[in-house]
Amino acid sequence: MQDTPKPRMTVPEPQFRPGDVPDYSDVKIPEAGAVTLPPLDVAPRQLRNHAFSIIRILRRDGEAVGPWATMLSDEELLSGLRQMMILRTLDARMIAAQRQGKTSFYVPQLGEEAVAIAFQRALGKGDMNFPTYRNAGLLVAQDYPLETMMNQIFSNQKDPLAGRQLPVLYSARDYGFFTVSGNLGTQFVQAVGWAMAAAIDGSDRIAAGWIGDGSTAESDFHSAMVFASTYKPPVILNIVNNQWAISTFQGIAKGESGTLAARALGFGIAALRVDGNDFLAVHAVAKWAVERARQGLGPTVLEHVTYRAGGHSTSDNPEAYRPKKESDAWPLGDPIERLKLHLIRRGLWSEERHAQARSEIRDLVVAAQKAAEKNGTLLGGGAPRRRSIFDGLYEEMPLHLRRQKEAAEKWL
Amino acid sequence: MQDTPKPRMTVPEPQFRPGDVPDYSDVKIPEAGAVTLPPLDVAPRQLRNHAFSIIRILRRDGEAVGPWATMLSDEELLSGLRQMMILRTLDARMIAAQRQGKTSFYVPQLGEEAVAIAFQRALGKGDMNFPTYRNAGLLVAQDYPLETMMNQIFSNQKDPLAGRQLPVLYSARDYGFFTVSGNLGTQFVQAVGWAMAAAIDGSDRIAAGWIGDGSTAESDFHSAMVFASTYKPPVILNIVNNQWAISTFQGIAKGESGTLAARALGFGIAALRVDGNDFLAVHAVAKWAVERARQGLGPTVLEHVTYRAGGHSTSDNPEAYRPKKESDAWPLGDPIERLKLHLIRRGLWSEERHAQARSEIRDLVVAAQKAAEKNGTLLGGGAPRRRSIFDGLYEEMPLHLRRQKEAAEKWL
Amino acid sequence: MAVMQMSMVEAVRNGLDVMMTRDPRVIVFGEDVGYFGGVFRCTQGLQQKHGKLRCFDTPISESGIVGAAIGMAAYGLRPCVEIQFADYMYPAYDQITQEASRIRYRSNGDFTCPLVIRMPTGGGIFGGETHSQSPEALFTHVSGLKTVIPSNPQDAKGLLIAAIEDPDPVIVLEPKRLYHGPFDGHHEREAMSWKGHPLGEVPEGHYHVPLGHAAIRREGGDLTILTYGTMVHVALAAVEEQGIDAEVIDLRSLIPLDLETIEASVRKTGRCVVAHEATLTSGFGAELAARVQETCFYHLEAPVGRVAGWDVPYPHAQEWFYFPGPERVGRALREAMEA
Amino acid sequence: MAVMQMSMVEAVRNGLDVMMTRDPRVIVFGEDVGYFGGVFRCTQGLQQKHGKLRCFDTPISESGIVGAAIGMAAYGLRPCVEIQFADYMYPAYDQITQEASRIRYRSNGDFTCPLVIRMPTGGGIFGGETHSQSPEALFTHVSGLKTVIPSNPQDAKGLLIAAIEDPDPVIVLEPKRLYHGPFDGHHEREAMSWKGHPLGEVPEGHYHVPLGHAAIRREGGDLTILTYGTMVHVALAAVEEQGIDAEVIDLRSLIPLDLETIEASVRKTGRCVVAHEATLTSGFGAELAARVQETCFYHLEAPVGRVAGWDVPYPHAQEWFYFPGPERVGRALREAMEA
Ligand SMILES: Cc1ncc(C[n+]2csc(CCOP(=O)(O)OP(=O)(O)O)c2C)c(N)n1
Ligand SMILES: Cc1ncc(C[n+]2csc(CCOP(=O)(O)OP(=O)(O)O)c2C)c(N)n1
Ligand SMILES: [Mg+2]
Ligand SMILES: [Mg+2]
Repeated sequence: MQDTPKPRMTVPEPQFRPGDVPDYSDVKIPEAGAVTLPPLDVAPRQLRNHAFSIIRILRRDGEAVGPWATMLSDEELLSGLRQMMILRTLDARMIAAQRQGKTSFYVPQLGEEAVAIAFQRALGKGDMNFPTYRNAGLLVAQDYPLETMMNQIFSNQKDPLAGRQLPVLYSARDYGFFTVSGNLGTQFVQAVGWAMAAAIDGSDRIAAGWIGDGSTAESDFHSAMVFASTYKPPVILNIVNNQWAISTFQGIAKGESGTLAARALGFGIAALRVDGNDFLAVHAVAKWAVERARQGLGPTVLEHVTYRAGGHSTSDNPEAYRPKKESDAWPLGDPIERLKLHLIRRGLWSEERHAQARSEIRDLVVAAQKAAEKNGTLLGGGAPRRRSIFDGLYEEMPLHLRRQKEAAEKWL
Repeated sequence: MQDTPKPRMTVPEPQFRPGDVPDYSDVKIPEAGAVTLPPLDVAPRQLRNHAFSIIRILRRDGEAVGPWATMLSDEELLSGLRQMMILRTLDARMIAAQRQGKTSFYVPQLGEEAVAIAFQRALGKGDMNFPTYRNAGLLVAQDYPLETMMNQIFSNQKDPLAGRQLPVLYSARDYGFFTVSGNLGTQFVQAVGWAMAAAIDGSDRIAAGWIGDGSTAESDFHSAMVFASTYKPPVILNIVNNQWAISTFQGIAKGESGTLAARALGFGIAALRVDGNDFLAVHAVAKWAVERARQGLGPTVLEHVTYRAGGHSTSDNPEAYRPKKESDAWPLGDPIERLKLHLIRRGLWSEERHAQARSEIRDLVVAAQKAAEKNGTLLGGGAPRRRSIFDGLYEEMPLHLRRQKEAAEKWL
Repeated sequence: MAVMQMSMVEAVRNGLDVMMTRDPRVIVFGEDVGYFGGVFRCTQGLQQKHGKLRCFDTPISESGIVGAAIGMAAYGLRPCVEIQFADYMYPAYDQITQEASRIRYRSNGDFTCPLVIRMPTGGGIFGGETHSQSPEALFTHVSGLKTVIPSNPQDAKGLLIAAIEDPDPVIVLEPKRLYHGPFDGHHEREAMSWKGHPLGEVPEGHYHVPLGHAAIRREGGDLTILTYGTMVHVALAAVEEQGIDAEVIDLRSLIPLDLETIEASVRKTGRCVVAHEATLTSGFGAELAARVQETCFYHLEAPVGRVAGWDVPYPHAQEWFYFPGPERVGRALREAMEA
Repeated sequence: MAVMQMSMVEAVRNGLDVMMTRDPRVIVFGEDVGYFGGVFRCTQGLQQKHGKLRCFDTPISESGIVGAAIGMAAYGLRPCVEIQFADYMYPAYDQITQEASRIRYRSNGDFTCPLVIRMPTGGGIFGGETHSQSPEALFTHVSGLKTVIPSNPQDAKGLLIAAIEDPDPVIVLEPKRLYHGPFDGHHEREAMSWKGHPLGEVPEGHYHVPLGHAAIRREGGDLTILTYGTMVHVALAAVEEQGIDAEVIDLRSLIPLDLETIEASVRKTGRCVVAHEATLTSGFGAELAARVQETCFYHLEAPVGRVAGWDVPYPHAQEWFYFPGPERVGRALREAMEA
């Protein structure tokens, strides 16, 4: 076995492994402003360039350039920056809280903050996201109460999900945030179904699906593409390509040629790639896609090119499979730093105000955490009522479950 | 509900329904000879034209033209014609046999004979097909005994599958024909796995997967694309686009833009479309793809554009959902007629020889059927031993099954 | 309410029509269900009557069908989808069992999933291993699902309407061998039609057969038969043939299960046989037998017997050897009586 | 054969290594199993030692993993794949149950499918509803599959090797809560390690624990406990705490099932309790209870009791209320004794 000179299959490998010095200087990143802005009713097949390039607005010097550079007001940009900072702070605190045994698990979005926060600004009231576990930015972008998020993370007695769900698998209908599944990919086609329902209902609402690069390999990615391609409902399908699944780089998910966006293009679906660390660019393409969907011009797939700078979750140690400094070497930079630079350049922000905002935000998050901890933590007492595990599985409890609940009460 | 002027989703409809006069004169079929022959090590992304066009060799007048026109010897062409005629005759007889109650079910390949028969000629001993129920041509192309096929169809005592399987779900390892599944799509990724195994084993064998246009919507189509894209094993993935699933036209599977081959191209996999009713063209692209796989140059997706001229199966009545004469209007013609014309033009064949061959073949098939019927038919007696249903589920029968077998024997 | 003679296909179709007419949120889709009206014709005419956005064809993607339906249910519609054969539900099993069943629970009621999945089930039509399966136990093990299975047109419509109006996901298994007539397992006899059968009389309008209520098809004092779907008719035939005064309970709804009716009957008769077409091991009959012996142990004069499909794939040619017909049920009844 | 102290993770890894070394046909793949060595580290070092074509990472596609493995098995290799958590096997359920299980049967032996699918199972690690499931009953209902579940390092390796050498597809469920030590359900106590546990002594080379043979973990005369996986340790603890002279049977293999050992024990003790972590309804315990009452009815002095997970998704925060710990098992034992 294995005695042929060159095996007729390949197992893709990332360029760098622990111990290597990562160097992405050979990676060609398109210049900011270089990709055209197509008309809303563009024929998907004409987006070939958009599915292979990267739409970018923010130049290295912080200037916003090109045809996509428009749209957000100063207030929105400032609030976006602030929300990204809040999310980053929340992440850091919750990772610490997990280490302290206050919860079992946490998933950070370090380095990817712009994606969900900029995207959400393009949606309207009544629209619905079908998020993954790494899309908390969709809530933070709407100033969802941090304390409530933490109540869920701590599985305490004020946890809106009654302790049932793994931390970060939030649900917030009023915020257009569908209950997050622990199973990868499933929600992608559900988003398509929700959008079909909006169309059937004659409303002008739209749905947004979310999936990770690694999870595009799952079957439901395909169902979503097939249904979106056939019925063309008002849905935006977001692929967050943060380069890594858990320990596997995107070459394992994608093969070593093409792009994930190109897969959608193969289905005749409009597909664009965007610099996911460029707040302005994410928002611009989101707005474009939202407008298409709103007007009934069909689905859009957005591939957000970003980098997962943290561990996959608190259960993960990325240094076991990639160079420690890889995230610094990553050519698209830090989304917070980039927006900050842009705002400073425009005279809307300064290093001082940034430092001040950072400490304010720290206080805000700490205060929320204190409040949440008063309601209890996973192992620190104050958990939701145990017998409640029988409630709300069905609207009406069937007899066999009523009997189990009675039996269980012997242990309370 | 539904009170908006224009709904934001669409449900694709075929151009013609029962009662309409089908007219495909507006469909643009590329001219024979028009598509280039790329080098074996072509980069998949350069096949854009090949994934959207149709490779054709046989001109309307029977002339073989263009860069793909080569390769098959006169004997092979004659034997291919003969095998297509055998398959068509077999189909007709078996449909009749089903009507006579000799079996429960049959699936014809009317109009698609060229696809499997021309393809199989490009494979070698030791290669493996993962066929669907509509690929009997792979067996006929190897002169697999017709009587054995019929024994399976009749579920009689010489049925190699012991009566267990639905008719036409053959299995023939020695003929490189994997056991056919009644569940759509599943075998497509199995073919990729088999090819990976060949590569791991260091052999030079290759695998060929088969799927229908409708079934490309199934999840396993995606798994096959993903695994083929990542590992690039020696596999050929055949999509037989015969325009119809059961009652749904290909727009329901595919949406109304692009091609099925383009889906593979989105995965960075080499993809070509071929005129599935052009025996020479199917063989030429098959040979090209086989050679790539053999040499370790990666997987190829072939979309065979053809038309299902018969019913989906003996359980189907296509007149309920498409015009009766649609198959006549179909622009790619009849594969047998086209090869016949080519052979006549080349002086290798004549109308007289054709008529004679037809009657010889009829006799051959009738003789095989007589022999098979001697072994029994589904309802006519001679079924396989009933108690054998317990055998061969596991190599060794577990105790719980042994007990069931004993209990069952009370009914024998 | 006016009553009409209907086959089970007609009853299903009529139930869908009644609900689509009453409630604009009810949407019907699946493979071949739109223009053509379904391979078993259960949706015939619905697209023509209710429009292409209310009844339509889908790509051949069972996971897509159920996944999309979950999204629609979350939106507020009431999707009622068809899986062409129960044997083809497996690609959708993830969406059914890990998603639909848990949307309400995991979101603590923030979202719900009122969704119906219809699928033809069971054998008896020479369908071989991929057109004959009875996968009910694969649903009953999953918390959060409801599973029903009618044995006649009246129940088929009434259960379907109850399922569509249910706030939670419901699997409706339709025994395909009963679509056109009752079937007692005597395959050698001429096929029967629903015409003239009292349960083929179907009220025309809107009515429910509430989920979780079994029907006693025959009262009896000597033995209780727990069964459902096609096997109800087989059991009734076996009882007559054996001349045993058995009580035949048609469960109709597996989850929720009518424990009270079951227990009352077994406590009365002291003997119990469970019958289904699905393979024996880990079939729903195991759950029934386990429960009955748990709650009625001191009333039992014999072990709870099980008669079921053998533990092999449904064979094509030996279908009638596989099917637990009236002889096999009869033998189980005699064994239970003689024990 | 030399013996080493191993955790269950080490035993699994060692079993894979032994087989990859002996048999070039053995191939290991799955999500994160290659370079990184698996999220539970069961495949650590195998890629380095056996090369990238023998142990590699896959895309996140469980159906692809199993589908490709079926093709490889048909080719003649012996794929042994990992599904990262049993909760994630659902996308592969179609390939497992409709394909792998039936390749031999439907082709009448023309093709076979010697394939092993390993998956961490069960709760106890605060994994919530999607990292805690015990889906064994969803496999035992499927004809053509074998399903095993070790309760200790020695069996983990021995069963794994037997599974890899088996000519048919085998599901190996590895109780993740036992990976690093035995666990008797007393979560409030300090976690134990396999060090010092007699079943943590693992022969270094090649050996089998044959499929279909239960192990009696404790002999006893008063009652039989049928259990497997993590619950074996819970049952042993409960027995000690209750001071009942119970016989504790670790089934190890669910299909094939060691009916003879089960029946001999129940006939001896006259009482039986079945314990598993999976939800109660239609769990494998139903099959056990149904069989025991069928074959041992006249020896039973009390109904066969079942103690199992409640019929709800595995809740995150209330995990220990959900888990059938020694108290709940103890109560079931007392009830069975007092009945
Ligand atoms: C069906 C399923 N398979 C496997 C897993 C385990 N798992 C959780 S996250 C993850 C990696 C996902 O990577 P990606 O989609 O890139 O998302 P990211 O974490 O990078 O945001 C894996 C394999 C799962 N949750 N569900
Ligand atoms: C998983 C699954 N879903 C549905 C079916 C029912 N079915 C059998 S054939 C068929 C149509 C397939 O169409 P296509 O793939 O185009 O193949 P063709 O029959 O045209 O060759 C359908 C829906 C099935 N066999 N398996
Ligand atoms: Mg990722
Ligand atoms: Mg087709």
